[in-house]
Amino acid sequence: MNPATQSALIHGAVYGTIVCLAVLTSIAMGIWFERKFAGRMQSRIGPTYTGPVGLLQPVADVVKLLQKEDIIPRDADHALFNLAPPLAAIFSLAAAAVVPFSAKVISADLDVGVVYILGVGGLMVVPTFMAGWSSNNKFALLGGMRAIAQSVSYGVPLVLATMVPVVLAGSLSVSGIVDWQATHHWFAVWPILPGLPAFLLFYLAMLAESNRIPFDIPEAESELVAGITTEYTGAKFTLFYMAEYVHTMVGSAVAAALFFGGWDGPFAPGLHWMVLKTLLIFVSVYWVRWSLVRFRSDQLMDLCWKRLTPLGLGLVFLAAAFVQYWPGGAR
Amino acid sequence: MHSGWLSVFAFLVVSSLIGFGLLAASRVIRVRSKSDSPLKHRTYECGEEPAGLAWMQFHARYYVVAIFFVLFDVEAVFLFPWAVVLRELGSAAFVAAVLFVVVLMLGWLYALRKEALQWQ
Amino acid sequence: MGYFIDSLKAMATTFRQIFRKPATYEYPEVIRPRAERLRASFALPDDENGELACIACMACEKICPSQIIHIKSEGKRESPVTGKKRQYADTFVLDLTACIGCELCVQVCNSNAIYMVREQEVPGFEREDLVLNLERLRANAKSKTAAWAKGTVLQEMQELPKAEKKPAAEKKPAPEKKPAADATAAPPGDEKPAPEKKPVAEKKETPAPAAPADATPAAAAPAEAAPAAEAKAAAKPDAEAKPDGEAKPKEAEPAKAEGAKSDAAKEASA
Amino acid sequence: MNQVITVTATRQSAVRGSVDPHLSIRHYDPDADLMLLHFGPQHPSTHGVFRMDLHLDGEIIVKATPYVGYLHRAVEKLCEKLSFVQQTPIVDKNDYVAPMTNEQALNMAFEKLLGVEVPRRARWMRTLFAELQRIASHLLALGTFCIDLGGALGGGSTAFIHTFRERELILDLFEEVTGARFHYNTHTIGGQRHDLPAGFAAKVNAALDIIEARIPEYEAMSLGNAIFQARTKGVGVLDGQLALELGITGPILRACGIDHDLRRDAPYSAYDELVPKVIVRQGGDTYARMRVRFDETAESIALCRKAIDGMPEGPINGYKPIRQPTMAKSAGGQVYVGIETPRGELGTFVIGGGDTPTSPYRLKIRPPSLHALSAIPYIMPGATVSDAVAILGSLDPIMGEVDR
Repeated sequence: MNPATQSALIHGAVYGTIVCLAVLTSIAMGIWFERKFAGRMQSRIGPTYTGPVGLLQPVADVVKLLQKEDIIPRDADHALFNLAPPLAAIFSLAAAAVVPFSAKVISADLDVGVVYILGVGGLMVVPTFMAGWSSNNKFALLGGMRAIAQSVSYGVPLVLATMVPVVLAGSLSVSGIVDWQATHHWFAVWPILPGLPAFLLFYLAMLAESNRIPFDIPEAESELVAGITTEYTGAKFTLFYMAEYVHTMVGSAVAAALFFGGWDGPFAPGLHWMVLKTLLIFVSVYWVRWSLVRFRSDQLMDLCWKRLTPLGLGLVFLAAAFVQYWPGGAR
Repeated sequence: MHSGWLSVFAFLVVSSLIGFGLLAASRVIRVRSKSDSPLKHRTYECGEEPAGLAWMQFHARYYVVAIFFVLFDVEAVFLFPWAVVLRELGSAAFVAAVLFVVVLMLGWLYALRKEALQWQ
Repeated sequence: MGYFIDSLKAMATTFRQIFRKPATYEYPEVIRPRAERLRASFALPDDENGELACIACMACEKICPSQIIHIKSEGKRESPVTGKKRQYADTFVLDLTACIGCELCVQVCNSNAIYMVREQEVPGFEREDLVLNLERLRANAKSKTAAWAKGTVLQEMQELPKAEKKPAAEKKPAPEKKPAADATAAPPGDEKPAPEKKPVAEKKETPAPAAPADATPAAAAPAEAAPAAEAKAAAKPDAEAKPDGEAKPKEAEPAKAEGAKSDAAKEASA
Repeated sequence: MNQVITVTATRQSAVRGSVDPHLSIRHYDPDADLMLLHFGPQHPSTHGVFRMDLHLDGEIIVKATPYVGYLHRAVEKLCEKLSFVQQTPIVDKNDYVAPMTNEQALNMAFEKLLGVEVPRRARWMRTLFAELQRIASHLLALGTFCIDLGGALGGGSTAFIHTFRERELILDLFEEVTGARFHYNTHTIGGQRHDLPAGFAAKVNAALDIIEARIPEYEAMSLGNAIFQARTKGVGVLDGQLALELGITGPILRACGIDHDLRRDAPYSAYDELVPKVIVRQGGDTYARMRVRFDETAESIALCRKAIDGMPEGPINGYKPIRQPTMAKSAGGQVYVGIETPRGELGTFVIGGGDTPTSPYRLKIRPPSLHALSAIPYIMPGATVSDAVAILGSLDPIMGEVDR
């Protein structure tokens, strides 16, 4: 093992630990905030008992869930059933590896970071369907099938939306894109025509990817009881639950990096700006979540294929045209 | 060049530690039932006796869409390298890509007219 | 596009809620104001002599639709306070776990010996914790706020004006009804409880728009009731005279607030 | 309403045109390839303990079979054993979302049987309560419907809690009058047990003002929202003729474009003086049903205002106050009384007499929800599982009164 390999491994492990723990901690706080926020939106108070103003509620949740008995249905495929939850957690965290939290804090500065993010994000459907199929439960099966239906729908708009910053910055590396924005302008701000719609497109696809309302079709608890997690208890359910939040958080971070200039911002260190932007997007996901009803899976398909896909392609070429023909756009 | 991927590998190891670590933690602290009822391990189907297994032929109604998905993802694979080097290649590359996508979108339009993108 | 705009509208609606006061209470710490008539649990009060008011007439046991009241009495015996012979409820068991809160036991109690209280029982860990026996029911009467309804109050409220009544039963409601009526509204300026005037007093409570719509029913209702009452009053003036004198000053106030509801007052004044 | 309805036993569904619900699933699926999914009784959106057996082809429902009876409590039999005056709190629990309507229907039937005249004030109070109850029930229907569409962890639950919050205002009003929030036992044979407290009119008007002001918010959260409309329009279309054959009444029938409302067509209580505007919509789909309920809420608010402002004076009871269980005796005869509850025609059929004159010989309750559920085999096929939830929610069944 040569020193370069060693240092890369250590770098990845150290920053990986930091990033993972930071993501999990901020999710714990995010869950607390979401519950308070949702409570206020619904004229309720939200959690108050656990700790000051209910701050320890997520901790209580996790401890409670971990204590639960582990029940595996008799008819289930035990191997797949047990493997799916940790896989979901790993895949949802994996995308955070290439997200630059500041100019320095990045676990792995891949030069094809965007492709990596898309690939890992697309992998999420594997544990989801694994869980749905292995539970041998009809609701879970329907959920798993819906998950695939959903992933073939939002996939293309997601790819096209991410392509817009790639075209504009001319780089596939996430930190490269952020660098370009830091020296020029944020893509959500300028060029206004492809930039902002591309962000919205990305946002919608991100909602779909992390199974958030209005696209929480695979788990649709009013229709499919709990969807893919119907048969899961205790720690395994916790992992799915966590994966969902991690996915949203990492998705928000990616959106902040790709469209809102990542760590770029005045007056404060880059890390602060990145965290602030990520949290704002994260919160907005919950704002949307507690305001809307969900689509049906065929409607999502319709929406993605008939409206968002052509829109995404159009945006990519608008961006390309901007790069090509706008005076100063190519620099 | 490869160092990034090594870091990703290390990151994945860390994240799987978290994933499996939670499972291990729960093994330690979770409750174990003293009496085991066979009902507990029955598949949930709204409290009724399940009508057969869920492992059955399932009519997934979106395979045409799935094929389209593959098609468009391949298209994206082509477009990503184009997007990175667009600046260097100039208008010719732009026009070529536009033509490529126009042809693709003609197919999309055909599918749309044939209602292949409908949930069947 | 429609999706987008409508979603923003929905989000604006939810956002507006954030600045509103929460509609919920943190229950054990904050208890919302309880309605005056709220019926939550039961109590057996003492009478004016400090004895249990219940005379074990079994009316409540008979009417209870879910048959949760069980009374046992060992017959009549002399009261240690007054020396008169009366009947006592020696055991009184009310199974709150099966109670449907219909208030019929209160409704039928002629001696106002059972009423409902506004505070719930503390939840228990066993079913027996919610079976109220005589001690707990009497303790409730001391520790908990009584609801408004009492047997005679309800009965009198429901009585038709023309139905004949026993003066003895009539005497009681008056003092009990007073705090109830006072608590919600005690408007100044006593009207004489003449039947024609009462609707006018009622109108104060229902604000201005009530006036035109009110006029016809107000005229119609007493028109039906008054002749009968008058005729009766004329027929047996002696029988009516006595309760009349007692009831009049006490009932003047509630009658005003509750309007034609207090038929006794109407009859008395007629 | 003068048209003659011919009931055909096996009527092809006019809507989906494909499935005859009376044929066995074998007819459509001889190889049993379809997935049989038990939907309920323990399911988040079956509105209680209701079960449908769905035969699914992928996600599409081929045949739906409803099963009722999980909440059977033998109310009718119980009523044959209890005396007349004891039954009001028992039937309270039938339609547990609009309990007062049960009391009203039952007591109106008894009054007709015993020949008791209800004083005018009591009739107006009954009308006021019925309309308040209608607002509360429709608000809850809208809220639970949003939960069905949007999930208990999403916008649906927000809409639900908003409507629930305003429903509480109405329950507060009932609490003011009767002392109970839900199972009131305030109607009695001949009128009401509780008179309105002082200052009640102002409280009613204040609560109605709040609800009226929030109606645009519900609109934005639910019916006015494009996603909501996409989920509901054209889903679960019920043909008006079929609805008549199935005996469906109330908002579901009115959503099919059939102008039928007992409040106007066969006035009872004070509806001869307070004539409601009947809301009718075409389409018969899920959206139309919810829209009818939504518009009826606004109409009921107006009606409540009229009722409370014009509340006449007088006695509240035309019969003896309850003093003992055996006070009411019927010599015999049979009566049927139907009233328009938030869910449709709630009928009570009583035969008096028999061995015990103090209780009915037979009592039959005709719940509107049971008839609404009978539409399921006709309107479910062709819909997806997601739609099934929406359709069921739009029928607004209350299992308490279905199973009794």
